[in-house]
Amino acid sequence: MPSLLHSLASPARFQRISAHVFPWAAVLATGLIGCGLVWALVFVPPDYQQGDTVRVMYVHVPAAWMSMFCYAVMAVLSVSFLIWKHALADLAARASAPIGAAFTTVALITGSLWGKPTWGTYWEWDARLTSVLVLFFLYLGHMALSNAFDDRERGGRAAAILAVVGAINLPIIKFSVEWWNTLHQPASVLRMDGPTIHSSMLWPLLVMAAGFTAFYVVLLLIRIRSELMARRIEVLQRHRAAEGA
Amino acid sequence: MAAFLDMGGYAATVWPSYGVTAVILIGLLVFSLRQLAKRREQLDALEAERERSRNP
Amino acid sequence: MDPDSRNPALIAQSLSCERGGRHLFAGLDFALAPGDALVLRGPNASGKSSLLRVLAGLLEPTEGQVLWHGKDTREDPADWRRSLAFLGHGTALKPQFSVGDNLGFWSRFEQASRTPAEALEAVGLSHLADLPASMLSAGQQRRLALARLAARPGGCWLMDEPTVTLDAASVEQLSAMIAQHRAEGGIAILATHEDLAVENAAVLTLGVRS
Amino acid sequence: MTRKQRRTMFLTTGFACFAVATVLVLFALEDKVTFFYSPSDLVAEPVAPDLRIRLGGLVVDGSVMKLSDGITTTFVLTDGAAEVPVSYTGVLPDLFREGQGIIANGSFPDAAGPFVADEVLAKHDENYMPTEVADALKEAGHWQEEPEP
Amino acid sequence: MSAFTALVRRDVALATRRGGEAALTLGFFVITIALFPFGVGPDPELLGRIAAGIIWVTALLAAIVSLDRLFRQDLEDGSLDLLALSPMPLELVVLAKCLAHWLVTGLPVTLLAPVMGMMLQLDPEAYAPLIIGLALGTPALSLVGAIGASLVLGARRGGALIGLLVLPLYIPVLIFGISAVEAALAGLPVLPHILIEGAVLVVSLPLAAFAGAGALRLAMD
Repeated sequence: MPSLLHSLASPARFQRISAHVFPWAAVLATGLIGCGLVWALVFVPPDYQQGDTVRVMYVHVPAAWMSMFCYAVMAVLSVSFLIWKHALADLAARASAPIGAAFTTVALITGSLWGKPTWGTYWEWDARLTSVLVLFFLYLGHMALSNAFDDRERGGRAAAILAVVGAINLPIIKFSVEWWNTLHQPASVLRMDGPTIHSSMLWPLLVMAAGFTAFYVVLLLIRIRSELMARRIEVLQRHRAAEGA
Repeated sequence: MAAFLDMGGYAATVWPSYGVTAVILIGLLVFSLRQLAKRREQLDALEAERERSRNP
Repeated sequence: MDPDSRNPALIAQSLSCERGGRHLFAGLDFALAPGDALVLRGPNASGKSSLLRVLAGLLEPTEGQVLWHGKDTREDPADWRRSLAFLGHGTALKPQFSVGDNLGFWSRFEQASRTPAEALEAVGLSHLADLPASMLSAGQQRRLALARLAARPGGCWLMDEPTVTLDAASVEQLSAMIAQHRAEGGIAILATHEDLAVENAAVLTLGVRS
Repeated sequence: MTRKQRRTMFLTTGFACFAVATVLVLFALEDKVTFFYSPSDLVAEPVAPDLRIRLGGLVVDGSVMKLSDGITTTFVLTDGAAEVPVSYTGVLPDLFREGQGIIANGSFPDAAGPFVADEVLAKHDENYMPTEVADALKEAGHWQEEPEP
Repeated sequence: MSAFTALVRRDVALATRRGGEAALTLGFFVITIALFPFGVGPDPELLGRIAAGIIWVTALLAAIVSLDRLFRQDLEDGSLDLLALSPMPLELVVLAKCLAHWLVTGLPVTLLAPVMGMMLQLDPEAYAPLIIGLALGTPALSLVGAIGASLVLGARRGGALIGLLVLPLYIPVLIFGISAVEAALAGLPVLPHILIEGAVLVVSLPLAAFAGAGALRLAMD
């Protein structure tokens, strides 16, 4: 693992791999999300209870999954940055945070819109909703902390510690609906006894989720490249400042 | 078509959800691309400057 | 003394340090026996402070290791930390406390072998023990910080610019303190610009790039 | 103590703390941290008048009645063992129907009267399926009402 | 005397000197609570219902105001280097400083809570769960706060940043502290909430020790 990460950690290597992966990810993201949209909006039958509101699920659930997935990725990257000091892990974690924050925002807003007609309220302070809100704040804290230092590396390491500490929130989000008697329904897809969604509704959901994942990869590659440039810019600016002195 | 847009009476729930998702995700994509372009420009300028100062 | 016949207590092996993408020093080797002193010289930002912090264990060296009585000070730091007295840029004093309380805390915390009164005596501050530390001049505060080292004889003193803000008389007092420390079998490593009289000290000059 | 030993000690203490915390949480959940009261809870131990509580249960089939003012609804909530009459004035969520699990926020104005709710939330289950599938399941007799926790 | 107790005693002495944190924090706690009857009106029934919430949220804010100085002074005057070089692990140094912070903020807040409860017409049933909850919760506030305080060392606008980092992590402490009181008022068992509050405290111990020590090493680097 460390050696693989090390070999990936060189910027030149990353650029090469990213150049190969990027077009595929972009095609996959467009294709899957396109298919998923048509499927979810046109072909999926209305739910026996919720009718057409169930279509919100096709953006809400993948976004909610991605919000947690993105944080898990950040936590793993942060651990590897703290232990093995891969510079690229820092850049990737930094690049992930705004994406995760965006997915969390989507999950919160669409969930709220969905909650009004079904539950009868936009917001309820139950364990699931509250823990996802905490996740959103953690993303904001991570972004603020990683940019709060004059030295980028310092900020990256402080933010990495925060990301690892905040990872304790992930199991709380996942199991909040099982442990507490919440308004939010229990898990439908990722559960021990198999999904409780009918296959005609499950497949488009999985297609959408795959599309969101590909979209995440696209965004991540763009943002890592951007972070690499920002770092290089800082190095060159320091050189110039040193020469000017 | 009208029935499709009506979403079984839930147009006010379904369409804003998809709209918000699109705005946020595409917004982040556009923002990231523009940031990348801006940084590339800045970096090119700095690299060019460095070249010039190396071989005057 | 013949260096081979002595038993070195502190050994630095091929120490390298990189800060903010800049190489400060690389491949430093030295060995110090009880009673030895090492003076670090070099221009500003040449890595004197960083070397002291690496030796103390506050900074991770990029390469190399520091041995104290044969034990790696990073792997097994307990003995090293018990014998180490560090004086950094800060004086580690709390202005709210009296001179005596300031020294008293560090003596208890670092389990010093000399009493605070003896240590204050060594730096000539006994008469001020009950004054608030905020009333001391910069030079007196520095001497109070040195008293913390005086309370812990026999080990290894790491001193970063100990003479800053000291007047001539105090500098002389410091060099006597160091001499006595060495006579008792202590090691002193200090970074300094000025010519503090340290007899028979090895000199390591940093920042000279080949 | 070497670095390795220290690390092992730290990891052990850390894990021990997490284990203790897990045990505490499991003990706590044994007693069930209730988000809402069930009708049986209220029968077992009536709450004080005017104390705001959450009441959860299934809407009893055939109990829903619209009053003549057009916006007040009365219905009966059950958890299978006990029943509580509820009255609510306001717009009901779309998922509100007979047999549905709901949560009502409100209080008992007097000990004898019905539970007066000022907010009714529908708690839907984790099952999603098209209407035809649901009908087919009901027809085949595989349908199971979700037992209310 | 061991290094641990020496450090705790020094920090407590520093905070309780004239002009130290302890008095300021307590003053902040009492005055903020005294503002509420003016803010929401002196209706005893309304105050009684939100009293526990007011006391908890104010205790949380009181913990935050004093956090910024938890490590900053030691970093600036060079004490932190010496604390890190003691044979005692840095993790224990963090815990000692948290204990001192709790002794001068959390403990007095817990002891003052019944008085504040009387001021706010708190229901008699609520005193026990409120105080037990605070006794378990305020140490967790100091511990989790130490993570934030150590992470922002050296940051621009560090003081403002602490709130953003620490407040979300305080939510569980607050939720279970309050739910214990609510349960007591509703006549439900209080113990589960107290147990979970205890679990939060137990988890925050290693979390604060490791994350705090890591962040301090980073700050001294």
